[in-house]
Amino acid sequence: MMMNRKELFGWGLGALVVAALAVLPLWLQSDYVLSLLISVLMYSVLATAWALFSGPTRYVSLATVAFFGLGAYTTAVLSESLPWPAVLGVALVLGAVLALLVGLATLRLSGVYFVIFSFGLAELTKQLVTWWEVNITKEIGRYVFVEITQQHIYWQLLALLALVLGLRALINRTRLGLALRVIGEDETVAVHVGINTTRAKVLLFALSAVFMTVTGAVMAPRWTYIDPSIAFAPVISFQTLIMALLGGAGALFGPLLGAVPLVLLFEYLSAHFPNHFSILLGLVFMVIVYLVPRGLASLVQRRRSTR
Amino acid sequence: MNFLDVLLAGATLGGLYGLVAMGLTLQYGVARIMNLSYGEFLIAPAFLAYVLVTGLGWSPLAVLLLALPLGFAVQWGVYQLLLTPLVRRTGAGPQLEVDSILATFGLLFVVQGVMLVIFGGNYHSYDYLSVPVNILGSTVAANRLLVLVAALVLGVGLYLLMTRTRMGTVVRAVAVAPRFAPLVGIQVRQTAALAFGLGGALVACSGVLVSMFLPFSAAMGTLFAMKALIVVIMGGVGNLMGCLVAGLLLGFAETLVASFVDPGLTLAVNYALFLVVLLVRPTGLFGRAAR
Amino acid sequence: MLEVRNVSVRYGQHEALHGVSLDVAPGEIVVMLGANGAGKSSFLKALGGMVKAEPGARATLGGADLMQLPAHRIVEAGLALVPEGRGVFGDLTVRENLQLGAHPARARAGEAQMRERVFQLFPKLAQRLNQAVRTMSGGEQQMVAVGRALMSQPEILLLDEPSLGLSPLMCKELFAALARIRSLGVGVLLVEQNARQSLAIADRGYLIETGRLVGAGSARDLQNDPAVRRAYLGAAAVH
Amino acid sequence: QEAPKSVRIGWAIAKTGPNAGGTATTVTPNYQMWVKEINDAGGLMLKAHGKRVPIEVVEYDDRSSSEEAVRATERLITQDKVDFVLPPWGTANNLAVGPTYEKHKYPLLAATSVTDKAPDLAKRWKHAFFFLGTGTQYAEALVGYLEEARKAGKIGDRIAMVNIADGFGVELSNAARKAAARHGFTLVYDKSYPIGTQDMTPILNEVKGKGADVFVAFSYPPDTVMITDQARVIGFNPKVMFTGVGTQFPMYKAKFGAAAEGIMGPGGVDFDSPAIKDYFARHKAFSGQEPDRFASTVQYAALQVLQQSIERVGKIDREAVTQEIRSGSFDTILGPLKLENQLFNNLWWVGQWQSGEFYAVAPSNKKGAKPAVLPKPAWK
Amino acid sequence: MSALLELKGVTRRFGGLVAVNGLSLSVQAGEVVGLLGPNGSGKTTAMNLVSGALPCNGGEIVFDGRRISGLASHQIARLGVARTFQLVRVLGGMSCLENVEAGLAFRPQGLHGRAARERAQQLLERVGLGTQAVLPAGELTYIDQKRLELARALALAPRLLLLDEWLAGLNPTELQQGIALIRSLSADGLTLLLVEHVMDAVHALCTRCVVMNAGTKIADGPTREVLSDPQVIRAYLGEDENDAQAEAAHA
Ligand SMILES: Nc1ncnc2c1ncn2[C@@H]1O[C@H](COP(=O)(O)OP(=O)(O)OP(=O)(O)O)[C@@H](O)[C@H]1O
Ligand SMILES: Nc1ncnc2c1ncn2[C@@H]1O[C@H](COP(=O)(O)OP(=O)(O)OP(=O)(O)O)[C@@H](O)[C@H]1O
Ligand SMILES: [Mg+2]
Ligand SMILES: [Mg+2]
Repeated sequence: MMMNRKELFGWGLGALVVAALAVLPLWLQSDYVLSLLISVLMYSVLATAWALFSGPTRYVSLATVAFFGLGAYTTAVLSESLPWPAVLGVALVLGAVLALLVGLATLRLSGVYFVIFSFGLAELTKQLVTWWEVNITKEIGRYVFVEITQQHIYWQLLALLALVLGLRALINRTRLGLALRVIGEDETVAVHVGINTTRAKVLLFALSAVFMTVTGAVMAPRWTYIDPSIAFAPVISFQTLIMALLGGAGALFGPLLGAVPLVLLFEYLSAHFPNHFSILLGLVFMVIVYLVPRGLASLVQRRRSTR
Repeated sequence: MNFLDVLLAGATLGGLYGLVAMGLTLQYGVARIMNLSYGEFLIAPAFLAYVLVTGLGWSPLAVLLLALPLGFAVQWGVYQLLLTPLVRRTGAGPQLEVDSILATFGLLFVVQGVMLVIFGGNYHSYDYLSVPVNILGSTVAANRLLVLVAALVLGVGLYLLMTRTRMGTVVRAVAVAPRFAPLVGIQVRQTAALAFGLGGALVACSGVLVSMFLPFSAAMGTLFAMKALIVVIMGGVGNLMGCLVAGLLLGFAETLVASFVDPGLTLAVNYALFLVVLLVRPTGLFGRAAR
Repeated sequence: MLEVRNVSVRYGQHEALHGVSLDVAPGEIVVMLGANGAGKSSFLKALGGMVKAEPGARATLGGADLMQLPAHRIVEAGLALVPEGRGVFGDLTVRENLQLGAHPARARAGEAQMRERVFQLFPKLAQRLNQAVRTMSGGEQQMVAVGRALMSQPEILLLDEPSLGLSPLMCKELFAALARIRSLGVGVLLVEQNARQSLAIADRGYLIETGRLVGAGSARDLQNDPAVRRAYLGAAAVH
Repeated sequence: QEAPKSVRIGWAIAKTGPNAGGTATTVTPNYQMWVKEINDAGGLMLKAHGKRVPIEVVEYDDRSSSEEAVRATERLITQDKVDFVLPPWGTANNLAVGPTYEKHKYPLLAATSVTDKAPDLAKRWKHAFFFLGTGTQYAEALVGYLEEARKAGKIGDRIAMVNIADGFGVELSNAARKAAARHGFTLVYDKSYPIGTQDMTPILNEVKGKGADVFVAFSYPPDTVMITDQARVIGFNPKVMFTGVGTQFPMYKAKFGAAAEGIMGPGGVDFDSPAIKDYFARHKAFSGQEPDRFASTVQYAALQVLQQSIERVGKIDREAVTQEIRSGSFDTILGPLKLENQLFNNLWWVGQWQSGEFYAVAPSNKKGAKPAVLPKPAWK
Repeated sequence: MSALLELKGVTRRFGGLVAVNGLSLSVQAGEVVGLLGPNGSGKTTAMNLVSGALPCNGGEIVFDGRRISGLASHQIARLGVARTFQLVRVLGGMSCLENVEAGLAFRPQGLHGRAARERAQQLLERVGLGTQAVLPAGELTYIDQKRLELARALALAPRLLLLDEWLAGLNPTELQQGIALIRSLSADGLTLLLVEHVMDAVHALCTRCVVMNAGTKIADGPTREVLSDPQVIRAYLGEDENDAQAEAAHA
């Protein structure tokens, strides 16, 4: 495939930014800023991975935390017995397998039915893990004591982000990207132009899920203690979705435009207005919805197109 | 444990699930607003009941009389003030789904935040009609029975209203094709606001009823909203009978599992049942085409 | 009497209709001819309240100015529209669609009678009362759309390509029915590509091109006008 | 060396989310009251500087999320540079922030976390202190008490037990299971139920049919209330009824009043102690609500430990303060308090509602313990 | 010579309604066959069965010697069967070019990138949309959307093209253009099965017609013969114009 100069420039710039971000913690002294960056990165990866599938196909998924939690649990169970890369590898495989199963099961669902199905699925996963821990292992919480520092987590998340963004950019250029957009517009048309919608959807769903799972695995060491309510907290799914939608799930950098400011906003509000956090957050949300109709990405695009 | 016990417990619990979901199915089914703040509007009337009952000595049934119109008015206002701009802007197209999710998500936080400021994060509970009622040798709490009765009456009544009357048909017409409804003289915005308000009245009603026997806190709204979503989708969007049937099914499943298998699996079985229903019927028990 | 003056419609930058004026009297069939994209549908939609006309437009019917009315009041004032693409309530049944057609207060009184008329016109509908309209064939849905509009007992009936998708037999029956509807004193404004058949039953006609009225006349004159024959009646008609 | 303008104390607790309920009952009022009392007295006495220095608070909302709790703690320590950090509510969150405290060598005074891992964790984390005991301690105390009752011929040897499928419930039921076996009791029912269960009737009906004299529920506040309520409705009245967190809450008292008579739960207070009476009065006056009768007193006592340690060291020297907490003896509302291996063991394990108050009944040999009412009287 | 498309006793039910009832027909390569019938007689359903949008309840469909009933739509499309829809379905949020590129990309030896763009432009020009290439498809008029749909179908380089009332709603001038376009497609060797109610078009295009009524085939043969079959006239075409008017006058 040929790349024109502009695209080459884009890739080059992207690589540069990633490199700059990668050396940041070496120079950065504050643990706190680092941990804030970790949060930013975590949601950036999750939202971008979410949009990888849901952006073009418009299937809104609330299953994010099912995969994220699966990853976290993989770490919790295996981190003492396997080397770290192997743990991530296992998480990746598990995520892919679960996603393939789910993807194949949900093919007939669309619209809000898919949304709530995916939510139910995450809750079911949580319930089953809970039951298993309570009745089989007889320990509900698990401790993760591994030698992974914050910096490692940061680098790993950054790598994931670079990967998922690069992958999304690549897919957009390929036939698969076109197929997904056609599916998003009209699935009947999609099959009649010869698109194997099942394969495209399941493939992308699995790809997106793999990123979520690995993110969960990478994040687990930050908490030491993991139980199903922590690892499978539905709020993670909702925040991911809100960030992607607010930023604009259709654009490559849309999810980032949602995730970065929102994580910072959460942080700012909970730090400065701990007792009125909810109210202010809600108001900010509503203001954004009313003033920025098509996601933050549209603002940037509009600016660009009027220039 | 005898079978009638299981049946009664399942029915009261299922009635609760169904009742809690009815308002949402109207709101989403007709006004096409995925109201994520739904649960907060269940908890707020519960607090109202708490204050009036423990503070002023009202009877919760009297609170109900106040909460119904109030719930209607509040949600009607929410639709008119907050949601119509979105409906206008998006022309009720697919973007409305996204915008309404975001806006009601914001509203959720605002309402919850206000309740937290006023009532704190504590659990609240009071005692009302917590007396045994004997039915063919099985006992059930009067307040829970009341919920079942309310669910049956409201569910069946509204279902008949929606399917057997002209007004019901009008409401459903707005639900299926808001763009074309004016062609037959239907005022879309008013009808949608009406349905939204009606949903508000229903959720207020369930909030007051729930406060009679479930301890609640300001943070608990989302739990109810999520449960309601499951029931709405399982029953088929916009279908009140679906709500009732799905609620009862979940209630029975939960009680059966708790009695005969393992109470630890109740919620797992509930979700599994929900997923299986969707896999077999992708638009819910009573649903028509997905949109 | 429907008197329309100076209707313009704009989609963003693009003005699709420029100051169109025309009249439809009770008991007459008026046909509107024009190439695709000429703005016929936009005109009907503006009258029916589905798109907003530019300021300055007027459309009086029985003393009311339709342009000042909110969309849902227009049908109450006596104007019914069968829009392009039918606009039926797909998830509702045939019965419910017809019932909704009679939703305006003006239509309540004679509802049962009107229903019988519609069934005479489209017997298929009587057989399929409980079928969801979404699951019907294209032509069947067209019948529902026309039937629903009739149910509101309009003074003026606007039809946007009602014969689209109807079989030749149904098409003939539809035009015959329109002739009968006219005899009830209803004014019919018809947008049709099937110029031959529509001019055959019409009283008058208008020609529209790129958003402007460019001609008008009695149906007979139009039928015989060579330019019209060439553009709208086609070579096939000249044998 | 110049005296600091203030002692900065930070906390990141759940003001929203699922943990907000527990936090609002047990944690927030105590933190706030403690600060207010100290500041009203002019501040903490720092001997090294020879003056009282007021407390300045930095507070965050962790939104009931471990990730937020960890980050907020990091922010308090590294950005706000607070002198001490007070932990969030609940076992899971205390464990989640543990490593951060340890890394920065800040003392962690965990007063709302119950875990059998506490002794191990205390070895791993030199700066962590566990005030609320281990699951085994509660279970042993309860079963030990039951054994006495059995010996006295008051109850049989059948126990029915349920627990919530969450940290607290699982820890305690695991411990109770072992304790029951050790003391020769039979568990005729032993099941867990998930968080969010909205009806306890099936479980209670089932348990009722098992003919157990003892019913133990390691439950959370909403289910504790539901279990009590529904047991009353179906007329299930075991000789011993023990319910979990929430039994000790003021809300429970308000709702059940006299009907609670004879119900047991973890915790309890010695109402004959003037210090406790005084604490209750102050708490009520300060926050408008009574404290809970389980972790609240311990929470407050832990704060007293911190206060006294700082004042004894006389300056902001965390290492010294930590050392003092580890080895000192303190005078608290619970009486003299001394930690052993970073653990506080001298707790009330079992309490019981008796004529409108939740008295401590076990350990029965501890000063201030009330004799338990057995069997539980009929429902009112 | 064997048929390119063959339906053998194909049946499709919706609940109690048998929409297509034991339908058998064949289309030879290069033919233009009209599928006619009253409204609701099952034509669109038959098209849906061929294109795989609906599964058959009975019978089998053979395309180019290969059984395609039971295959998924996308497989059938890739074998060389393209279609348009009675109610147009364009990808409203995408440009005309992208709509056609969607057709080009997923056929065997699909095109992507620059080659696809060029080919798409050619196809748009062929259906008369050359100047609207960059417009979002949702903004086209109904008729232009139909054209776009045809271009998208052609992009698949099909051997059999199914057109469902593609000529409906055209005025005579446009109709003539449309007929000419379809003729040229046929001349290029494309086989066509078209559902049409516009008799002028049927006369002009179809060498052979199949007429359905209530799900069954009632006539099959050369166009002129079929259209003068009394059964077809009674069910589908109606009596002569004057008779119809006379009837209306009576009523
Ligand atoms: N929603 C819309 N947005 C933008 N432009 C539109 C829209 N609807 C119609 N147009 C434009 O307005 C013009 C007139 O369209 P209209 O549908 O009224 O024509 P018409 O005469 O009914 O054509 P047809 O015979 O194709 O139905 C066309 O150029 C069309 O592209
Ligand atoms: N999904 C469905 N559910 C129920 N009935 C259906 C469904 N689809 C089609 N039908 C019925 O099957 C019959 C055949 O429909 P079909 O669309 O094939 O007709 P058609 O011949 O294409 O008619 P037209 O010329 O009006 O387009 C109709 O009576 C229709 O109502
Ligand atoms: Mg038109
Ligand atoms: Mg058809």
